[in-house]
Amino acid sequence: MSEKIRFASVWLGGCSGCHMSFLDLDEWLFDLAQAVEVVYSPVADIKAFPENVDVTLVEGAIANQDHLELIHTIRKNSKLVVSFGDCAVTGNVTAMRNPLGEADVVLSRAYQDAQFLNPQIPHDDGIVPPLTAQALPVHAVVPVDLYIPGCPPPAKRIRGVLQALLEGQSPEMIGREMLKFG
Amino acid sequence: MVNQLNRPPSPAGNGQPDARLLSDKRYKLIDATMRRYGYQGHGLIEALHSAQEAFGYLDDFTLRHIARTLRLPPSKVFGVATFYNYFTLKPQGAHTCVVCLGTACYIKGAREVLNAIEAAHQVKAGGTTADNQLSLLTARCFGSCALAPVITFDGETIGKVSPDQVADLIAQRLVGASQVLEHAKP
Amino acid sequence: MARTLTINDQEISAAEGQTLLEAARDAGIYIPTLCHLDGLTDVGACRLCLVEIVGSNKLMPACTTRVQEGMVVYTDTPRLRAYRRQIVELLFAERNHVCAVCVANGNCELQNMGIVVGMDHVRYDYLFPKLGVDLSHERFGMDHNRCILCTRCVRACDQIEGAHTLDVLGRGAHSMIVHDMNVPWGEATTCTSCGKCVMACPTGALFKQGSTVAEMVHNAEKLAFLRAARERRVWNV
Amino acid sequence: MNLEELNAIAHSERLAQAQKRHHLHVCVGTACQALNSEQIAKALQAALKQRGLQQDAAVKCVGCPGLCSLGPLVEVISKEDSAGPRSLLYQFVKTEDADEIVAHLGGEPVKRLETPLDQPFFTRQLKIVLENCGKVDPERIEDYIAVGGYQALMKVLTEMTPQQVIDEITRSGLRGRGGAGFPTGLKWGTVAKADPNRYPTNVPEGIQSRKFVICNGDEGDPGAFMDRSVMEGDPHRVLEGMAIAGYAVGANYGFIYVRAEYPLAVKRLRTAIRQAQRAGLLGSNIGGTPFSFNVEIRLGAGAFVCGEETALIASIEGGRGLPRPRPPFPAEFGLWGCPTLINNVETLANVPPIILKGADWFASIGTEKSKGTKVFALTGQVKHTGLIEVPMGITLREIVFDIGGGMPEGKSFKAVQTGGPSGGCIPAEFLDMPVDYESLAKVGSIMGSGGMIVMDDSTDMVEVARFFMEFCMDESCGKCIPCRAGTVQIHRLLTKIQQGRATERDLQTLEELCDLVKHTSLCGLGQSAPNPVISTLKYFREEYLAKIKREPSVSANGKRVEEHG
Repeated sequence: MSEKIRFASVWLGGCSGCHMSFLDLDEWLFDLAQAVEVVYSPVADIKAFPENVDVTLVEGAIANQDHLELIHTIRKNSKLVVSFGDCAVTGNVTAMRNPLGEADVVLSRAYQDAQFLNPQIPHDDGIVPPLTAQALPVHAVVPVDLYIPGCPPPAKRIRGVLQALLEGQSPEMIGREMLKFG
Repeated sequence: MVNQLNRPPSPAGNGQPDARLLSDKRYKLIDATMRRYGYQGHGLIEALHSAQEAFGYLDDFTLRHIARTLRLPPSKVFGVATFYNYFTLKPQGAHTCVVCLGTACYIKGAREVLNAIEAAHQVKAGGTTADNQLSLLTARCFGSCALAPVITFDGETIGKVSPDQVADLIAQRLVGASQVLEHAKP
Repeated sequence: MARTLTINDQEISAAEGQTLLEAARDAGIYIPTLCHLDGLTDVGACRLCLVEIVGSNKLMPACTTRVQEGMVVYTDTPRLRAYRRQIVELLFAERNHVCAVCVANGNCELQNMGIVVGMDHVRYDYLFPKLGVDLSHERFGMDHNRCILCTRCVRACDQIEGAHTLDVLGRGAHSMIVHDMNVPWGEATTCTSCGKCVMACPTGALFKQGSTVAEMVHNAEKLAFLRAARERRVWNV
Repeated sequence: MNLEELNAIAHSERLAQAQKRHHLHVCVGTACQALNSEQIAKALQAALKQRGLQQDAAVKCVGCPGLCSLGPLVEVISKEDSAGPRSLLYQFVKTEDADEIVAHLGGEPVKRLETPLDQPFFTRQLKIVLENCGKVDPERIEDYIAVGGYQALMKVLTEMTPQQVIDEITRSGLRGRGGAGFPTGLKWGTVAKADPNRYPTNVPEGIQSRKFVICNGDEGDPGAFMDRSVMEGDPHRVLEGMAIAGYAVGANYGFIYVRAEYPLAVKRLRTAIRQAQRAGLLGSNIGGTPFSFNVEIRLGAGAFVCGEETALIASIEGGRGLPRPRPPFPAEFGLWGCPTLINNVETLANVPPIILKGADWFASIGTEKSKGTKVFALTGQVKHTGLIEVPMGITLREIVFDIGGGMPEGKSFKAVQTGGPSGGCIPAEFLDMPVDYESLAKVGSIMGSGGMIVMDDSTDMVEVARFFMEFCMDESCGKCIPCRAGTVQIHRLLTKIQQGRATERDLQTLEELCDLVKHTSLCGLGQSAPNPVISTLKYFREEYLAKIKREPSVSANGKRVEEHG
């Protein structure tokens, strides 16, 4: 059991589409499960991000204080941090708020200006984490070891990366199959 | 062919020149400049210089007039007018203060001088005060580096200014200028 | 008169007056470009087609450099590859390019260039400028967020349509494509609505209204066809 | 006007001047004028009148004698007085001092105003380009003619073939003073040989020439005012140089492209052109020969990039100042598609003396590869700031410490910046290096147009780099991507470093970007924009490192994460 690769995936500022695409790996997920131990993931019910993780796939941009705290823990506890999908790699749709201005402008645009009924900005200390000034790609906050672009990355691309990692090699990120954004 | 080129094109639309062109004598100055270049496109920048000198800034109407007279596409005229720093499309205040941010001035504290003016007169570089009295601009170098840091107020060069006294210096000149105006009134 | 030169250690022959880009393409050698478009004059602005010429200490743009007898050219050295990737990254960081929601997704020269240069992420800070979208024209739209300032639209409008509706406003990082005197496109009186600018655009900055994500196809080759038809009476159909 | 007529004017002007025993030269360059020097000239005039000395002495408004930091300056040149022929220089003169100065003419100097003329600031200089600045009245052509003006033009028109002129310039070893140092004779030869029909041309109606001479007076470097002083102080010499160049390359039309920020230079050049035309020294059949040459002024409008040849041409043509790839070079395909010679103001001002005194004389000054003199605008943290002209090969130490008088009290030398936003910062270890094109390039700077800014130990070098990068970013035309977007990112990284938010990774990104912008930008602006960063990184790296955040990231197995991204 201790031979297995300790594998994590996290869902930050994104739509979970990358995780959906991950699930599109279908029966290969069984092969993966043979090789790795899932120590943290939105598809597993684990509360705290564990220590000594080998590989962490990070979906989504860094968009709020929770993400910010978690990403530093992830970096500290993971040997390999992988930016998983366009939001993690570029900020993508999550970062489309950035040109508008900082958090307060964005919130009032979304919850007041664009609402007809009962406009109000949701807030609940300790429950709704405050937004960061800008939504940022992961590598703008902590060093990242590998990037998997795509919105979402096709299952084939995810498999290409993971398979190489399982074999102890660094995946070749070249060509349309592996690199196309969007 | 040559003759035709050296004549300004006839006015657009109903064939009547715009009333503003006839009533405002300053257009005569701009037209004289354009005539000097045979109403050809290479006179564009000189024409813009004339227009800015005459009006203090370049408005849409004037740019269109220049474009038509020099037979240039409007977008090209607009592109040229916005490429060069010297031209402005916004009306300026009654008085203009320019702070030199050239290297010699910069290392002798021009940034602090600018900050002091911005703070004291409530205006950002490139802008005009709310009462339209003072436009604050920056320049890349007047070539008066020996007097660094240098500002100009309505064309008058003032050298070796300090952040402490510069705001007062300008305030005095603003007051002085308005008193002269008061005086001139009948 | 033919010229003989070597590109990437391959001996090729080219016609006098041909550019390195033309000669290379005739010989089946790919050189990346963004601001070049067949049918328009070259401006040498995007710097992606820079090549190394033995004996010259400067990198030269293939699109504006003419072939010379005995020239020894390298188009794909590690140094050039590194520079090209940096340039493409600079473009992605400069404005708000979101492939996932773009009409040109899958048909975009910038997106493709990302793949060509092997860009898996952008090392520079994204600038996230606040830029507008002009939907005032009844058939077309312009999204400045996706513009890379290649000026292909400006040249197509001037050189092929002859309307010169488009030009560039301001300078440096503040440059923007403008219609007439910076009016909304729909109010630009010089515009003939011919759509050549849309054909010329390498990205999703200029698009046909009503097209949604990944639906946009540009037909840029139509411009070279038009030019050949008009100037040489040749119909390449 | 022919040679005899020219000589007659020179003779009668000299005669008239010789009748005065005292000449009072008042500097009316931009810096002194800003300190009311024109009023001082009027006050001196009034004082002479009051004392009935108009026959004896004359007041002359002259260009900049150089020592701007002591302005307003008045020089009193006396043919004979109690002490024999002598010159006196008065500093910080005020209008109130006029009467006292006049009262002391021929007698004891006004001690409280006197500054020695034998101080190193003057004695270590060698004036060729500036020889008339501070001596002739820039608004009177006769004054220029009296000191030998337009003799060189007459000489080439009557005694030399165009090829002989080019050969003379080539042999002199003169190189372009605008920055890059391209051999001037070679450039002239290329334009002379260029076929004006090789490329399609598009010359506007009314301009009768198929080749052009452009004088580049778009002195855009902040901290540089050499060309301004020459245009203000000795405008006819610029015109004469242009006409000689026109004759040599076969051009009949010239443009002077001047910054709109230099109104005084524009005014004096306009006056000079009018005078030269009236005197028949510009226009048709100059000196009774078949050669015709006209000059027109074009105003810049605030774009640093227009100092670049092809951008300057685009601007004269009435367009946005965008550079284009070279080749073809302007020498073959320039203004309106015609072969065009572009020389900087200082380069052209060197031409008349080379013609008159010969290539050998010029080539005897300077170093093996850099001949003649160079004008510098010495500014920053030195005692004497102003305009200086020194022989090539002089050391930086001599310039800063002898001519400049060293640092102000209590400060110590840190670096000298040459070449403006395109140049680099040179540290103390190279103070004994000779100033010439090759040596400056070797230490990562450039000669540039001649700005020289001295920095003391309190100067923050990262901030200096950031200042120049902000300049280049604002001045980038936006045409090519590396310069347009690269300068923005470099500036951003430098700001990040200044704010203590940068990591070592950022420093690496910065260095890669500088390399990119330097080697892939379209024109000289972009290609040289990273120089201030590269040179400060090279010589003052510890200042960068001191501001860098140590990366805190530690991987799970306890090893520091070194390589990421």
